[in-house]
Amino acid sequence: MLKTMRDYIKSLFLLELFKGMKLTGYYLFTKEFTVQYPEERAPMSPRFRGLHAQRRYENGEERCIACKLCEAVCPAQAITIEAEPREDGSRRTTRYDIDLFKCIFCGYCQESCPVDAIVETRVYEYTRDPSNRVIDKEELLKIGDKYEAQISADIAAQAKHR
Amino acid sequence: MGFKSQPMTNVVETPDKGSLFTPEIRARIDKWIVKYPEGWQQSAVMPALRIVQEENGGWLTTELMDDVAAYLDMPAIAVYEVATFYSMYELKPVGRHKICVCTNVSCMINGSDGIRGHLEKKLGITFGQVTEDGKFSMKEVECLGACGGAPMMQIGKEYYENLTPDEVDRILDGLE
Amino acid sequence: MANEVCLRFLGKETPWKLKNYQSYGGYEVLKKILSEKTPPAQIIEEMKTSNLRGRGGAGFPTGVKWGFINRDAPGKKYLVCNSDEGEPGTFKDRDILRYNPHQLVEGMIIAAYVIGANLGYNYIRGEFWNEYRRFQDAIDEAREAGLLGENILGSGFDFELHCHLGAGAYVCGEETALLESIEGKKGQPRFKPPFPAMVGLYGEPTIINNTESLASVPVILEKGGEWFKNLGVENSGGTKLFSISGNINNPGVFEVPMGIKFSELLEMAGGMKDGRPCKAVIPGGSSAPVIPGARMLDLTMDYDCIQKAGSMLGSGAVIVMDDRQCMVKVLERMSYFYYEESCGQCTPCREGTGWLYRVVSRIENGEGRMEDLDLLDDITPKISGRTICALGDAAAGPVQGMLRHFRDEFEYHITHKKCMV
Amino acid sequence: MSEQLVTIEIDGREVKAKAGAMLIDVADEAGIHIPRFCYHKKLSVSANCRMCLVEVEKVPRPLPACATPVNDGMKVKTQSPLAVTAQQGTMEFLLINHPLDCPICDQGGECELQDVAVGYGSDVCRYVEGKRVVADKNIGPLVATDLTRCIQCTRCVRFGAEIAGVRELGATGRGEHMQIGTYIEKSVDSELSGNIIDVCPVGSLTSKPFRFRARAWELVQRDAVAPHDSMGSNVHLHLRNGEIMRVVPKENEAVNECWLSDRDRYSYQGIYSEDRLTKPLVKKDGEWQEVDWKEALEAAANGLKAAAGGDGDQLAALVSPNSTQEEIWLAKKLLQGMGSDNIDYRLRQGDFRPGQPDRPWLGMAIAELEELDAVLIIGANPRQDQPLLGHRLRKAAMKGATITYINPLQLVLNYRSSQWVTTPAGMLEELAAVGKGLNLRRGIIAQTKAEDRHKALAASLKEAGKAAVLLGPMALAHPDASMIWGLADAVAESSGATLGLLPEAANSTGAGMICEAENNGKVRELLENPRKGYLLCNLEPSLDLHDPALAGKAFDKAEFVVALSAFRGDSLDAAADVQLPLATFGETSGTFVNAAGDWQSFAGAAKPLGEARPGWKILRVLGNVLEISGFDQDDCGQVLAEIEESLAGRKPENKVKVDVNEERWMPAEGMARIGDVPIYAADPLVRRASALQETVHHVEAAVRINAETAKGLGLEEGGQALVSQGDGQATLPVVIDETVPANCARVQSALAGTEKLGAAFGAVTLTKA
Repeated sequence: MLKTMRDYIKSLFLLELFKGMKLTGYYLFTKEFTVQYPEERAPMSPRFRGLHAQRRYENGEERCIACKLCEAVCPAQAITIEAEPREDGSRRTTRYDIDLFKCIFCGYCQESCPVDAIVETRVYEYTRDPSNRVIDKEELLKIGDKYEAQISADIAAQAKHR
Repeated sequence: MGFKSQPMTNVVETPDKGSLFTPEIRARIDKWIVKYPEGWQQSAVMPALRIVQEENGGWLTTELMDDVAAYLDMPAIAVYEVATFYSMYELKPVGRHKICVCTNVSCMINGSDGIRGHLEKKLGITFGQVTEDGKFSMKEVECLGACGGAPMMQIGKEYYENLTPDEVDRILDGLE
Repeated sequence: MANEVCLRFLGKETPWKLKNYQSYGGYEVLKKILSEKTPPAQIIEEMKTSNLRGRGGAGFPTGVKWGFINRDAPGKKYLVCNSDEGEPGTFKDRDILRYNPHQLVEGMIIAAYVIGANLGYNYIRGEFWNEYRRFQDAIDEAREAGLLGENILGSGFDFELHCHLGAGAYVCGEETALLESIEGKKGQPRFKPPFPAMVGLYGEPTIINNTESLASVPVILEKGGEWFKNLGVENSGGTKLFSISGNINNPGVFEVPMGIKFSELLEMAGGMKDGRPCKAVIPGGSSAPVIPGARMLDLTMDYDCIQKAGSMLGSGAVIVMDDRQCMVKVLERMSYFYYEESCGQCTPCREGTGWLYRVVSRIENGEGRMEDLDLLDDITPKISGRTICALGDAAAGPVQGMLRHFRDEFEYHITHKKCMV
Repeated sequence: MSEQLVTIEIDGREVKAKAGAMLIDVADEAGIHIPRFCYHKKLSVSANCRMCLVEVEKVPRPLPACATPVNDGMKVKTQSPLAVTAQQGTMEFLLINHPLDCPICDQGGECELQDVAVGYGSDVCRYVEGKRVVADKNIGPLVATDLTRCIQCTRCVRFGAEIAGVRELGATGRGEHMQIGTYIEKSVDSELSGNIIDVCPVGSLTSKPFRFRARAWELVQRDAVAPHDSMGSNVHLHLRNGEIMRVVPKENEAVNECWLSDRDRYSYQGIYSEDRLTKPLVKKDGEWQEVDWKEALEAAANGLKAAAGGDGDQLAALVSPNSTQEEIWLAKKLLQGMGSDNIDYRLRQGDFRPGQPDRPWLGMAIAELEELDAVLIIGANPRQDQPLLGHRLRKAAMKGATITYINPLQLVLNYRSSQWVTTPAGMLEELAAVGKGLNLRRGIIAQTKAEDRHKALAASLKEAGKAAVLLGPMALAHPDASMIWGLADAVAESSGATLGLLPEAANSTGAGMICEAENNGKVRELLENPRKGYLLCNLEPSLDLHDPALAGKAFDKAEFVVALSAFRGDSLDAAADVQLPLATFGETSGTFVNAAGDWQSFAGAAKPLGEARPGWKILRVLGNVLEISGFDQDDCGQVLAEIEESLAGRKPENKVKVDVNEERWMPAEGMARIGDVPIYAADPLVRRASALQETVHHVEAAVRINAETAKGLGLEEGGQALVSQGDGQATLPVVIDETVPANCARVQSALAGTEKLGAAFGAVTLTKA
């Protein structure tokens, strides 16, 4: 009986509506959340795991030493590596392919890499079609060269957590 | 590493031992070989290396070590092992007078550092080096068993004990 | 009571000449043994009675050692004398080789007779060239006189003795490394068992004794084991050659009875240089842990007493240091020695000696950290007792001793980055 | 050591062991693991790594299990605090100077140090000083070195001294500066050198051809039997994506123990050589054309049928003794189906006079070789021909056996032996003189004079507990092979020694059992009277036959030649009309019968390259195309079952029925050719193994003569000589070689440049070119 009365009064004075309007009013005057992508970008964590890249040392020497740990750890078996001694006798890959259709972007490859060669960058704007699903060593290095500043900053930022 | 107390003799004996070294050196080595049991001529590797080293101005070349190996019918590597193990074999040229300065405890607490410094200043070389005229070389050695006469040094085969800088000068000046 | 055994002819004219040595009564014991055909077992008994303990450092009773060899077993046997005196602080065997070589020859012939060896070697360190020459001359003289070679003095006993010269390796003072060295190999110790008395030089039974032990034999047999034993104290029979060096007025070799007070010995050596206080003493060669000077002055020089004080008598090499000596620097030098002289065979010694040296060196150079002292405490027991030969123990001992007694000095070095003295 | 059993306690478990056995062996047997680096069961104990320290009750310090003999009542604790701290301590010391380069180390993932470090290592390194670095030396094309990783266990040094019998590696320097190596820049040349890779517990010594090509965890392991010598070494193939990446030994105490010869280890490289035949080829109008299998098989079948023209005897098959039992069996069956018995495998034999054993073999188990007390070896170089059999003989020699060689060459051996070096013709005299020493009077024995050495050898063969007379490949290739058999048999019989053969190829013994030499064709006859059609299996005519000149002519005359081959080569291109791509070792399944008569089957592991197919399948389908019955096996096993049924338990045997008074074909006068086969030229596969061809054992064709002979002929080192043999000629460089007896020219077979020459052993003339 009492409940019926209360409900009656609530609906009579449009209390629920005002409650809702209050929230609307609040957001009407607070700062907007919506990001106007692509003109605007949401902030990203340095741990963001986007497109892969291979890095070089400052002297231009590629970092990857063909240890194949990333290949072994990859849960999606997306990485294929072939290696042999380079002319100077050092251990280098002759092939380093990542099948981006297989990749699940778990970041294990980056975790396992003893020389910080394979990394996942902040790049997420790319498309591949099924005929071009594999990203090879050359391309990976190019991405690495392009974003090196960002990559090294990200790695430095996380260094103490690793 | 015991190879079961067996000599490491080569299967094929060196055919022409007469062409190795001079007859005098061979005679000196042979005098040592006979001191050891039959088949154990490799025991003479240490005296042989010493004799060959003496005759070659105080150091051993790889070729000389090979010759010693051939003369004693040993694998060359076995001779290299011995030559690199013992500190008295020199594998780089040394001066005509090899000055071995003991820097071990007894000598050190009696001032071997001073002797070393004096020698370095006087000769312009330090341990492991040879003077330009090839007369002297310096070497740091471990205890030479003459701690009663500390500080001391050995030049060639002679011991010089109770050294002072003046004494060192006198000794060096007396050498050819 | 001094100079009664190995250096008994000290002061007499050229005792290294056979003629003189014989005129002082040398080779009489040998002649008696060979002519009477004294049963070897009887000689071994006499040696056991004398309580002569190996003078090389380990202190194993010589008589017992000789008893390990079955004289009548077929096959060759060898006798080897260890004159590869390399322990820093030790220079006693050099005096025997220089001043009393014939007594060593005589002792070796007797020992060879006891164990039935017909071939013996004296391994002399390569640097002792003049000592080697003198000993070689003694051998040649003895051979000439029919004391060596075939059918010695008509007794039917053959014994040939040769020198083998080392070439600079401390580790060859270890008996099995010494055997390897005679066999023409690197001087890397063999693991035991089998002991040299079973499989020794050239794979045959071999007895290895220190120069001083063998040189004592003729006197012991001349005057009796009981006499020798009574010279010393309980468990440490006879006299001993002590090589004293360091900051003292009159360093040298002194043959004194075992059990002599250190203070007496120090007095014989002329006391401390410049009257400085005695800060530390290494009582038995560099591998013996150090003992603070004040403590040392109360000790007597015998195996048991020194052992109780946490060190060892070793080869009887006493290094005395006064208060001007920095213990860190001393330890650095000693660690360097073991690092240089490790044969490289066993992992703990090969890697550990280098590690010890580098850590101590860092402290000496003012780059040490407090944790380094704990590190040293932790790694030394992992070296000692874990290697084939005793070099591992020898390398660890000084570090442990120094840290036990002079830790404050190390701490000072670390905190102040400079020396306390 | 007595055989007495003692009871000890390890970790609370009671274990029975032989008194005096080493603790580590006893623990291993009981399945209790004790970590170790320097200990290796086949090498002497050195006790230097200090990893196997364990606690023994009543002993204050930990003892190394590898050098502690067990005593009755001993109580051992491998996991007590004392033992574990000791082991952890050693581990820390080992790691302070070991580089942290596991990611680029080929041993990573299969490294003993890594494994033990997981169990005993600490997670923090307390050593902050610089690590030791060692400069590498190039020790040859087979073994790569990274000596900075070395933990000085000295296994490789001991392997060289004790197993390989050549001290090439040593530990120079002392203390921390002790380095394993050759000291000077020098290659390690032992024929067993690859085993140092296996004994090395870390990545200091790794396989050079395999370098950086795969990681241990990527590899799939399959078993196989090595395809070269008659040892039948058991191997593991390590495959990645169906490709053989490396070959390592599989332990088999009765055969290869835990070792492998370099030839067996590295020959896999040949599989992927550039001249591999990957598609069927048919010669059309003198041009080779790639065709599909159907066309090729039809061409082969039609060609053979046409060549036979109804007369089966016009067909002949030559099969390599490196072929599997199944291949040889089906080839034989195929020929029989076409009415021919002309099949033979004795490609490097020249003398086929009757009385030689039908099914020759070693005459004993392989392990028995090392128990021999006296051995007479005729015409063999086991170190080159069967390296691991050579190792067994070395073991016998080290135990005190007297080994005597009668050879036309002075061998470089790694044990003491007597070598009687003489001309090929003189070998018979030497052997006969031994017979004379045994008081034999038959045939040519009567004409010889036994000198003291012959008498002494005769006596030692007679008195030895176990003695053997062994013939080798050079004896079989000898123009008087049957006489050698006869004489050797006479010597063996009257001295009570075992007569045996050191067969050259992986399946020589098995091939003998199938081909039954006496009933079937004889290579020489089949080539001297050319047939119209030939089937060649797994061979190159100019390199794998006793008389390449003769073979060349025969194949030229033939109407049709079908070759099953894994590789293309000039001589095959010239001889054949159809080439069918054959799967190689590792790619095919089959069975080899080794020298000791052990049947060892293996399955195909690697993917056959291109369209290559296993030989048994090719022959089986060829049989179908030819419509011969009995070619409907579905797998290799069925073929094997058929062979076994047909042989009905027949065993190899060395039954000789030769009259030792036959005519001698090798002239006693004049220049004689010695045409032994170089170690890395023995078969088509090994000839293409690139790393092996870079070793010092690789040889180019040359005339090797001693200085005196050279002087007599006016030849000198580096000059050229014209070698004439029959109507074949070759111009080859002259090498002065004092291991060759006077009046002999060592012109090795199986080398490019010798194709035009005749028999491997026989009369030649040399002139200055």
